[in-house]
Amino acid sequence: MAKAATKEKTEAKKAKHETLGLTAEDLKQIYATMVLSRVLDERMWVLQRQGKAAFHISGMGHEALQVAAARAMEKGKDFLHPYYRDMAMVLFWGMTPKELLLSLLAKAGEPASGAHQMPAHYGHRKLNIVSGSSPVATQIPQAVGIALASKIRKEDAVTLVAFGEGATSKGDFHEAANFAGIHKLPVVFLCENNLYAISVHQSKQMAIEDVADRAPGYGFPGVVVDGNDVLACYEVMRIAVDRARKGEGPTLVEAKTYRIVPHSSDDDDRTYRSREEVEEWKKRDPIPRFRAYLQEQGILDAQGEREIRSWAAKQVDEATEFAEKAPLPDPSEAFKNVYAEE
Amino acid sequence: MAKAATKEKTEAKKAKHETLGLTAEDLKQIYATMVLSRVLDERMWVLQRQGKAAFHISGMGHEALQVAAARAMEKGKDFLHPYYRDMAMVLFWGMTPKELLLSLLAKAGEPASGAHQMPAHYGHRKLNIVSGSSPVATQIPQAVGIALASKIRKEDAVTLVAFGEGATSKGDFHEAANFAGIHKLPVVFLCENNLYAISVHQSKQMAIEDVADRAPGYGFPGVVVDGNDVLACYEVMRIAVDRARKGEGPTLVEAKTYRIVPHSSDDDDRTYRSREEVEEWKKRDPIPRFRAYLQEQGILDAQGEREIRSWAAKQVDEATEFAEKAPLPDPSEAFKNVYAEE
Amino acid sequence: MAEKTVIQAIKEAIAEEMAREERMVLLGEDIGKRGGVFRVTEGLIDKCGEERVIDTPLAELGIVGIAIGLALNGMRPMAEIQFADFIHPAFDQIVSEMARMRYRSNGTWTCPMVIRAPYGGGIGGGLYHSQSVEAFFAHVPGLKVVVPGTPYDAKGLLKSAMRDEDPVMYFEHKKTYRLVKGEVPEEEYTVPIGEAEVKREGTDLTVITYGLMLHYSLQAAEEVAKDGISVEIVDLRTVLPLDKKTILESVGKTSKVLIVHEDNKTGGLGGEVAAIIAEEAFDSLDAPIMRLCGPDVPAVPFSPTMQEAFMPNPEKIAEAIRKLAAY
Amino acid sequence: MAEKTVIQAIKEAIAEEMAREERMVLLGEDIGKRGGVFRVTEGLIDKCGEERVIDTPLAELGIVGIAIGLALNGMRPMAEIQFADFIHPAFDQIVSEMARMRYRSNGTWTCPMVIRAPYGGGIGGGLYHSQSVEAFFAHVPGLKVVVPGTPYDAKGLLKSAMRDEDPVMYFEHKKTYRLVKGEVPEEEYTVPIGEAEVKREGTDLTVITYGLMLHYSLQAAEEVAKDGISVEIVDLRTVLPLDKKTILESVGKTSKVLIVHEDNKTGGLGGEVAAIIAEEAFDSLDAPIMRLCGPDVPAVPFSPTMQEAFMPNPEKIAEAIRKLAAY
Ligand SMILES: Cc1ncc(C[n+]2csc(CCOP(=O)(O)OP(=O)(O)O)c2C)c(N)n1
Ligand SMILES: Cc1ncc(C[n+]2csc(CCOP(=O)(O)OP(=O)(O)O)c2C)c(N)n1
Ligand SMILES: [Mg+2]
Ligand SMILES: [Mg+2]
Repeated sequence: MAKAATKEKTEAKKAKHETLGLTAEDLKQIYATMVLSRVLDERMWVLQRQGKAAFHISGMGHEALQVAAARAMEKGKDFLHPYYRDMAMVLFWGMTPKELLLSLLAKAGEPASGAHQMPAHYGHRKLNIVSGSSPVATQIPQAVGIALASKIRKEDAVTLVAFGEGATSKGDFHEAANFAGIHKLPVVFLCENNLYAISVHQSKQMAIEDVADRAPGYGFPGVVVDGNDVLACYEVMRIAVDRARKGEGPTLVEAKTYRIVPHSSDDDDRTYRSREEVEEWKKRDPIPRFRAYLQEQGILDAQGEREIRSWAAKQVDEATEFAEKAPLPDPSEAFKNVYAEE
Repeated sequence: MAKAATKEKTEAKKAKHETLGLTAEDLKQIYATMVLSRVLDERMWVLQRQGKAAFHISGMGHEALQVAAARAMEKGKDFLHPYYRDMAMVLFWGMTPKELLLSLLAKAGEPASGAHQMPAHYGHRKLNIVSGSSPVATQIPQAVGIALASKIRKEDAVTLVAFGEGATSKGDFHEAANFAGIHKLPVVFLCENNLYAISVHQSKQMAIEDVADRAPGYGFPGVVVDGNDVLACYEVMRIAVDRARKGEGPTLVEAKTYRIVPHSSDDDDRTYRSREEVEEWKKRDPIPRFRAYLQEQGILDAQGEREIRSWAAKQVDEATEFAEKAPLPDPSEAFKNVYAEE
Repeated sequence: MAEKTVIQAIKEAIAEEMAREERMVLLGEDIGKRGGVFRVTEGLIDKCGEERVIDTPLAELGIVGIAIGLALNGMRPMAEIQFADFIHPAFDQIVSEMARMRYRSNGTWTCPMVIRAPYGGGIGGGLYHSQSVEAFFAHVPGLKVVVPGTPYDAKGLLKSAMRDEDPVMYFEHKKTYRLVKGEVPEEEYTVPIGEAEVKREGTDLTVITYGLMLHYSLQAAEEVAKDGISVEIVDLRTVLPLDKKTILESVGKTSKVLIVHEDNKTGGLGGEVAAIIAEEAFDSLDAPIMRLCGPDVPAVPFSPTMQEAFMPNPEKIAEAIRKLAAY
Repeated sequence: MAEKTVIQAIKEAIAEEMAREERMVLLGEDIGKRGGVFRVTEGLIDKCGEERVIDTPLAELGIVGIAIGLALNGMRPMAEIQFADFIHPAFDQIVSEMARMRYRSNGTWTCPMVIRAPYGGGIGGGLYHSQSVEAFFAHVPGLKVVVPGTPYDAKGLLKSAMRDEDPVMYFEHKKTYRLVKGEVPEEEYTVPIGEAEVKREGTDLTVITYGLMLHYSLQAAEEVAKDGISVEIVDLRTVLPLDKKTILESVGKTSKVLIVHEDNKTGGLGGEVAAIIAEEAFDSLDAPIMRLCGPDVPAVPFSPTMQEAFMPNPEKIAEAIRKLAAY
């Protein structure tokens, strides 16, 4: 008893990130990626408004959970099957602003699809980031299959699949989760619950508060986490990834968050949500929130913040210039890669 | 306190069926339908083995829950969207052995489909029994739509949809249950869990013990009941139907049962389940079990049993003769009813 | 008569039918407050209420399955699929269930309902917001499949679809929404399902087409007219059932046929149309039946250079016409 | 060489490939202990283990989606769909995902995998156990679609399918399973995907067909040979991509074509084949291109009288041949 109490006390003195085994350097990298993603995202909106990009779909507001999730995985070994909001996630895994801006501007050399697909349809063979499509939720059974292959070959790779709460209404989610549960597959289901599927509020998508409550029906745990709290997200993701890696099966992680911008550059969110609601959520923006923690912990001072900001700006500026200059794909590319070249 | 105790005592003296508001006559009708279904089912196996019927798929073992469910609904007002095992259910709702044998023998005038479909693809317009198909689980969203129509028109009809536990693996189940939960629709989901989807044991279909555990994920109750106990089934179905009728939303009723015969006349169940297991379940056959209750309650004596048996045999004999003599459909029927006749 | 766009015509048709027929119910993603991502159902939720304009979860199988149930129980549902590309999850409910309900129940249960979906490329939609899907459904007996090209036809056919006793697939080309304008009468009218229309008379050859390609073909016809080539243009409007009579009459008149569609060539509608002509008007033919279609690649690529390479356009059509005329 | 049935040939192909290629994994309903409802995978679970022969839940979308994932992560999955009629829930995963993976990722991610499904009528399967589905998939660039008719082709094509770098749909006609016998070599061989074969030489007219109808057409050809009509029979074997060369050569030789398939006529494969001929061999043609196909009703009815009315058979084919020969 006495011992336990002592231990608790020692732990209590430790900062949250220390109990999670994260160093100050780790935190800075996480923070920098969140900032980079935000700056890049803002640039993309600008390029879209300037008419240089046909379409943009944004991850703004989702950065904390995305970077936390990416950080909890093992790059080079694990698999990511992300969805269109996951820019911060793929950035953390090694996709570059240049690559992402090539994609935004539909330029040749864009690694996900050679500009066949819209931007934000991530994919990167070398980084084990699986090619995504537009039809919502289709990636979920595929991720389960990827995890099954790892299990069959007795490799300890974990697969992370991300999707919005809207995607959980689809049969794809159900059939995938069910199978993963049966075979205790090394997969983590990450639901980025931002309350809306385009304009449809959660209350019209499901009769429950927490998507995580569906997990018991598939025989594995479901966890709810504040998606705007990067360390909380890292903590639950770590546990989920460890479980998966140890062969204990899947976890459904539901990260509650909000997109602080319209669904996409084609959307006008004023038709379906109040400005007050949006403003309320902007106050919970994960980036300032994490910055406050870093400052409090003495990890980031004003100088450090300036450095990160200017590093991000520089990267994005250079990438913009690069991507704007890059050529569009040759029209003949439209006719390739239908089948393996003989 | 004293009062409550007295009331309880009075209740305790009542027989189970009395507490459920069922009379001796009700029970006899229920029992007679179970017997009729069994006798008819046995005849169908014989006709199939004689080469007179191309195919038979049986409800043997499921009779209790089916008749109980049908009894809990209101004929003529409510809707049934059954599946291929539900012979006892549709018999109780008014389909006749003649009709069902016409269907078995693919004869003209078969009311479900005019012999376009295989037998056991129930349907009867006048009885509000909706036309079923072979693709498993497709009826579930349709039943939800039927219930939605009732709700929109402010009618208090309830829709009952039945399916095996295998069907719950499909997206159709998920999308339907989710929608029904959101709109609190007057629908009862009846899962006849007989442990197998053809040869696939429940343990390879889901990682959980009870399908009913999925209901909370859709925001409505799930109830497990012994599917071979007709009164227990009636009780939970009654509650579910009342809830639905009062506008309180759906219920998922999971009735645990077993098919004591192969999946269909094309199946050989010896490849995937032990004879011991089958024998074990035959001991729990709902028909002798209910008979024992009726005898215990003095509702059915040997004479009464004989009467019911000979009534059933007579009905089935007459229907067999009738159906055997009936003509096959005219070949030209193959070309009708593709579109409304102009 | 007023000039209206295709999208206005569709909006009017829906609004008028919702007012006329109280059994009508709309279901789809974002069709409520948002008024649909293309604003086709704008304002209807306020006018008709949440019970008749239902914002569904993101679940196309469910949308169609539930709509079938509504139809079985006496309502007249119209389901919107946000983009035709996303209709595939509902394929089973459409093909196995909706299309066969009448047949499988020997006419006792029926599915009078409409599924609407915006389709087609040339709008920067990329692989998954550009697909033409009509050929899949034109192979399904029990369905009717409508692909209007003009505002007049869009309104008249949608009204017919909503009043039909059988299920109708209604595909509207996104690029025509605001691009194509035309006269739409104020007074009530319908356009019958199953009737093609000669949209331009001509004598040298027939172009058979529908949807956006109708307009590109009309432009191409004007272009080649300068070279003295007289093109007749048949707008199919309905692709199931096909209007053989109008097709064969035109072929009888011109003896040469070019079929134009945006959908992938192989297995597309053009095959069926060509087969009908090769079977039933063989003796009238003076030249090979030619097809100008989307190429056999999975879908319209996103990048403008590749999209351009994919899409048939007036220039490509004019070139094909010249080639055929010279045969 | 030994005489084998189609089903034996398929069983052998799978068993041999499972032994040869350890990346191969089978998924499907009842394929484990039950050995599949048609016993195609009988004994394999014992030989290869539960990890490579996976009894799935009843969920076709999931089966295909998971198989795609296996393929993405280096395995060679083969999914069995119990009946082709039940493939529709997986339509989206097949059309939007599997078929496009290579194209959409610019060749970086691929789906080498096979989906097998027994199809076809004439076996008392009724509306939902008789469907021909090949035309839906023959309209999907990125897929290969194989429909073998003989034991030799069944084995050789299945082996090619399993070794292909692209996704292959493999449809086997249930009625041929035990009905059709033929020589199958003991030694290893494959039949290339994309090559049709002239199964009978003739000079008066060409019948183009595949699957069960190949055999009915061969019977019909024997029948009409008695009247001195010499029929050439082209077995397509692969319906996507079509082997234009073999088709056009035969038409060049005989100048008359009858296309026979069991699938519904409208929108079926026959349309595409006719269109190719009408476009590329027009000058060789001496007669209308005729089609004898399943009628345009939703599916094969259950009752034997109506099934008979639906199915093309040797008599109906012989009659069509005589009509064409007399043209
Ligand atoms: C199958 C399918 N149906 C509809 C769409 C159109 N659509 C794109 S995103 C979206 C909403 C997705 O919501 P959610 O899953 O919650 O993700 P979020 O955008 O909120 O992050 C819809 C309806 C689609 N892409 N795919
Ligand atoms: C979509 C679909 N896939 C496969 C089948 C073949 N099939 C018919 S019944 C069945 C098993 C159904 O199991 P369950 O739902 O548990 O019902 P039960 O037969 O046990 O009553 C299967 C796989 C089918 N009819 N439909
Ligand atoms: Mg969302
Ligand atoms: Mg079962």
